[in-house]
Amino acid sequence: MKTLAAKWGLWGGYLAVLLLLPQVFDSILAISIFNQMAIAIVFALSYNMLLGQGGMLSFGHAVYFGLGGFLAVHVLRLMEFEAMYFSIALIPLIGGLTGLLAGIFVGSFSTRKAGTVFAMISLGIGELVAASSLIFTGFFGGEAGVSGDRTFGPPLFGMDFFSDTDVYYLAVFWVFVSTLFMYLFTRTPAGRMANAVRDNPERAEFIGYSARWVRFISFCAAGTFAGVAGGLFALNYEFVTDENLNLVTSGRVLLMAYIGGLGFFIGPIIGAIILTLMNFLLSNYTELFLLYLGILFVLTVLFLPRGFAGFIMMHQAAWLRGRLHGLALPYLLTGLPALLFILSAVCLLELSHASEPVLHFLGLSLARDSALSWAGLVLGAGLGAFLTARSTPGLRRAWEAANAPETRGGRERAS
Amino acid sequence: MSILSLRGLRKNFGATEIIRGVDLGIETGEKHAIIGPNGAGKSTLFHLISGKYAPSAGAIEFKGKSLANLPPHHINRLGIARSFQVTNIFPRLSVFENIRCALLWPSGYHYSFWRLLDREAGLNRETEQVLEKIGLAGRAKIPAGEIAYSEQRALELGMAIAGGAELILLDEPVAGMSHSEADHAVDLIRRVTEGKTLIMVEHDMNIVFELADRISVLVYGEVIASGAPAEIRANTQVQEAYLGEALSDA
Amino acid sequence: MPEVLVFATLNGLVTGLLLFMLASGLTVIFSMMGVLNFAHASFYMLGAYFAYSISLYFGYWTGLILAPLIVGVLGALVERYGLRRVHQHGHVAELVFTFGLAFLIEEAVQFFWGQDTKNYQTPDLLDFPLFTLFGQEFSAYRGFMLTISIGIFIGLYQVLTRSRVGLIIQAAISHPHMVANLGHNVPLIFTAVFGVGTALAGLAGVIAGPVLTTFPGMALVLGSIVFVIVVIGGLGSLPGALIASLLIGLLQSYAIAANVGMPELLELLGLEFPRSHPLDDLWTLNLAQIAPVLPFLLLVLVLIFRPTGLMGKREQ
Amino acid sequence: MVHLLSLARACSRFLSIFLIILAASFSAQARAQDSEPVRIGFMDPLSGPFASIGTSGLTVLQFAADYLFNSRGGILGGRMIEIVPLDNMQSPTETQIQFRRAVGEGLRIIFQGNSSAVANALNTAVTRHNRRNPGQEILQLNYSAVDPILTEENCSFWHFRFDAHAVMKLNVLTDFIARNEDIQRMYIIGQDYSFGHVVAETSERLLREKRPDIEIVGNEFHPIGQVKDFTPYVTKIVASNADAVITGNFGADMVSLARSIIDSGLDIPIYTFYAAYDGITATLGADGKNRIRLVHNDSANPIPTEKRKQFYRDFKAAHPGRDVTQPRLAMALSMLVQAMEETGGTDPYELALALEDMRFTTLSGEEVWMRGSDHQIFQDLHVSVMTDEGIEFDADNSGFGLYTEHFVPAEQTVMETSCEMRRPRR
Repeated sequence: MKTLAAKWGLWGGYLAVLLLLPQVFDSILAISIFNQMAIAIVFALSYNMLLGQGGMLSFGHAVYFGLGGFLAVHVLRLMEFEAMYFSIALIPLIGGLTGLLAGIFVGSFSTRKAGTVFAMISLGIGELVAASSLIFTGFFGGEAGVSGDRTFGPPLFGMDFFSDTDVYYLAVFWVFVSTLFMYLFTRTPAGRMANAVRDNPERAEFIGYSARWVRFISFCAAGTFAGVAGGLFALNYEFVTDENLNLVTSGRVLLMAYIGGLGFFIGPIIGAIILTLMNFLLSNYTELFLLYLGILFVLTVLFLPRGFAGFIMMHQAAWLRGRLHGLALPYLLTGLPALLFILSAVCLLELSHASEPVLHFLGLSLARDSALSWAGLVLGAGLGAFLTARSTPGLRRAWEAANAPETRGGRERAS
Repeated sequence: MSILSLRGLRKNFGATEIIRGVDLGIETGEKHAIIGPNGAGKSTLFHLISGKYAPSAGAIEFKGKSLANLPPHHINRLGIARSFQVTNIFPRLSVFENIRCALLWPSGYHYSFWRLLDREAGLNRETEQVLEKIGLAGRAKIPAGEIAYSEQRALELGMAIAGGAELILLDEPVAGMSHSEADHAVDLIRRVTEGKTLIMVEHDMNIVFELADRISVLVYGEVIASGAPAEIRANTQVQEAYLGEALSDA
Repeated sequence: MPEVLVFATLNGLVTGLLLFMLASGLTVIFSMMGVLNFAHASFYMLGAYFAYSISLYFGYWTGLILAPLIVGVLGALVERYGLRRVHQHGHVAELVFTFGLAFLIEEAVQFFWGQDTKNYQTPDLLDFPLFTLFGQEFSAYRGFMLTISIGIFIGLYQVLTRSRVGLIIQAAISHPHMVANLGHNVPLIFTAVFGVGTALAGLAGVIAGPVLTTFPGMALVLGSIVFVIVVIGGLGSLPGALIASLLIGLLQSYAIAANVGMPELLELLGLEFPRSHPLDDLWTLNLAQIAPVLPFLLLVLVLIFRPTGLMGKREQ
Repeated sequence: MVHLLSLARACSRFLSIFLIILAASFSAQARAQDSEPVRIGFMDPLSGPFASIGTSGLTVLQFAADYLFNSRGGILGGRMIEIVPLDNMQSPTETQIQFRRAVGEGLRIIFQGNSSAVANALNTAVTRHNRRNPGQEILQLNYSAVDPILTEENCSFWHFRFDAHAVMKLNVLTDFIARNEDIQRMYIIGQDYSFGHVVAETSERLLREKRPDIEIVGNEFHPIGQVKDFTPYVTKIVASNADAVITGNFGADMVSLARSIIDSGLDIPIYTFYAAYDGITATLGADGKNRIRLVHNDSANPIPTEKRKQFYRDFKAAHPGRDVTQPRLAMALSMLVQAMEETGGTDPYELALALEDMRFTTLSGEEVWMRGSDHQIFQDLHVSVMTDEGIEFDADNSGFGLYTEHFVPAEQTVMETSCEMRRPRR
């Protein structure tokens, strides 16, 4: 029963953190970030149902997010003009239903195959819908999008939704419920078979399951939750535009899920948090934000194929054996020079891009025309790279020592 | 009455005909082995029965029902399960999950997304029983891709028998095993297929003669002989075509 | 309007053959390595930018030679140190990697060259009208583009069908797993093919840059179209890629040239809809407006009804 | 189960680190809020495909703040102006995010210019915010978005436009075209979005009024930012025997269209709104000479006053690679500062009242008027030609620049408005 208690504790903790966040950070700014994160979490988790759990690489997942958002915002408009009476709390459900319907339609022909064929169909559908959204301005509002006001519904528990904080508490409800359902889905026959089909669709056929149906169910579920996220977006920003369903948004959710870690349920949550924070903390301090994001993404694909969650989980074995502490010093020895290298390199990039003669960055004042600041940065980068390279073998040894099998050992693998 | 009957079965890929008119009837409860030289079409025959390939001509009937043009999952649901020559499992799922997945459809769970697997005590007990049977109870939590090869073969077998199918097709169940492992596997096969109909493709003659009560010899897509082990051993045609060299090799 | 038809055909050919230069490299890479290189058009963009920078100092013709070489080397490095690394994690990881690379290259180009459009000019030698038809000039540079593209197609065809390397590559396309058994250094062939494929994309960039505008969005505009061509043409089929390229080039060109749309179609059918209908946007749609969408429509249809593509032999 | 627990622990550690970073960044911002400078937001694309327009605007605004005010002791008795960049990537969605950020950071005045879609989105967001948060209103100073709707049916007390709107500009442009007797056949082509549609409909309507004999031989939309090669469109222009082209295109679509027209040997004037600066002038080079014409405010050449010439020279000295692309940013900032000095503070409501019907003399010596009934500015409008003759201040350091061919004084640009402004009560 210990595991059951832990499980309740984990979910209870998740809910508590969600509810307590605005108590700790109560600035308008913080609430606005939390709302953004909440939307990103649901969206990224829904994407993981496709790629992480079901093995379907989609380049058009924003279609369901965007369509959900558009329907939701149209309902808001109907409420505003009193053509319809509806609860604000259920707006994300409108988004979800739209995502589900769109998922059923597209899924009916796109889930026949996984792999490249699926990826290409999703790309084609994504481009088609994005282009149509600019052509059919009646529904999509052209490049200006559609706007609706969330304050015309009946008040809910005394919340009139004038402030983003009200939206946050509503979002918490939906994020929690969506996370819970998406987690539980992975424990159902359909969810488990999605993993099986991802691993080996042929074998799944020979134990009685149609790979296509299994994919179709995951696809519809993913569309539904993407639509819920879209509905939340509509509520929070009161604006939905063609950008919400185009390739850029689809790419961003892929980035989130991948950087967070595809194979783990918690991965996309981590990815959504990291990317939202990065976007917020960095985008206004540097014009090179997207360049850094690109570098981070490519490096993640190259060196952390299982994302940040995978990186954390890599330490599970050492942790279980109580050897994690042995890694602390080597990590520090490699990490600090690496940090020096990264910071120097970033400063170099910023300096070469600077339009002002003096660049204020990371607390440093660097003169663009002074050889000294260039030399200092190059030296810093060189030193950092050198020390990192020097300490890597030590880290590797420490890693192997921490993960060395115990005396009993694993069985030999014959092949 | 035959549980499975093949009549005039043919399969060609482009101009090459691999199965050239096979007629075969398998009796309920029989342990049937198909032997033959490499490239005789043994695996293709399995693929035709299990629905991976569609026949070019001829009929396949299972308990009187035609299997023509049915997709693999339909055929499986009728009660035909199979294993593969090359290990074919779900590598990232645990050993336990692999078996449980194989049990899902036959236990009536189908595509349900409202029932939680962890709560289904009966299903989990059944999974554990299968794991006990195939001797993998101790490896239940390990990802299937990471266990030893012979264990994967046992898992492959476990997935084939898990659903309680009436007809089981085993494609070279002991390929790549050492002698002791193979002996163990034969025991296992005998135990787990008790009371069921079994068709197997196998190269190792000792195992064939140990397990099978009837043998068919497939050469270049045709069945040249079919009968009890003793008959086959005595059949001169078989000896010429195949058995002689195989036996002398062994 | 015969003049519109003639020029629409010429324009379609120029665009189509340009697309083919990109698609040919992509299709060989895709067929051999199973990698749909999302960043292929980014190499095209790099070609244009490198050639622009070189042309500032050494003139257009040096850029024409050097830029594709630089791009090819870059491509080979990407294959060797990037793709090969992610290869072990499967095709999804590869696709995601090239997707990230496309994103990164676009940002890097903006970092090094800035966000403005670049003043990359056609060489003086080719700055004259080749011929004038119905009052419209067909510039010598466009003729040059046509010549180069056709030359590349013939050259590629010769190499693939006549030379030993070509035969190995063809074998690798149709039987990817067999070639390793023949004792050829497959990783080296992969790197070389990737390098040559990206160099071809770079060459396309060099010759397209001056007429199609050199700016950071130029890869995005072409990127997914090239994909579409490879899939529509069919896996492993160079002639398929050629046909699909011309098809898409001409289709888009004719769609713009043709003054037809829903209003004409409805008139033909004798139907009439009120102007304020909610679906008004649909009834007033014309072909030119949807021209850029047509390839994607075609892509989805082909994938649903003929997953092997027009000329492909293998399922993808 | 153990691994779930360990995961939870790892995550909580991970989260706490991020929360520390967050908290640090917030407290830093909270401190900044109490300090001296007057903080003004500048929201425009600073990254992404449209960044060059936004960054050049930001440079001009920052320079104007330093040059005109900060270097002369600041405003309101010694406070400095601090420009806070807000990067919206020219996307209405990102605009929503950045607007919340501006609110969170306590900014009360936001400059924004590029894309009417963004301006409309911001206008709606500002209006909503101000209705829901009385006492914390935000002022939107639009320096470049020209969709008439912003000062017509969607006009707002909190929005001021410091640029002539599209219909005003087209009115001047069509007057100019109407006087050219050589033009008999006009082709209109534009990007398929709201501004493109406004240009198409308005120019067709105005030309029909002013010169019924001009035949509109084509009125075409192309998808925005997706056309690889404009030659097929140019083929249609050639086939139509047009004498002139009107286009509202901007960015790469403008360059590609002009290039294709030039490459096809078609020698006809091209009337535009945005075909200069940010690399466009350099890219078109000699080919654009005497072909490209622009309608805009603020003459680029000749410049009437020494004061403004000096502003340009000093700007060029500080930013050799850039141009004063949006001189009206300096004008808008100066008018805002004048309103601040008049009211003695930075309260948006008071500022809005002070800006209404303000008359102001710009660096060029011309008097402009901010109409109180719809918050639309009126100033002289120019039609200029791209040339290298008589150019004192070129664009993109290319030797080419804009030279005024025709100008209309402010009072003649005044148009009726349908604005019914809802004024908040205090």
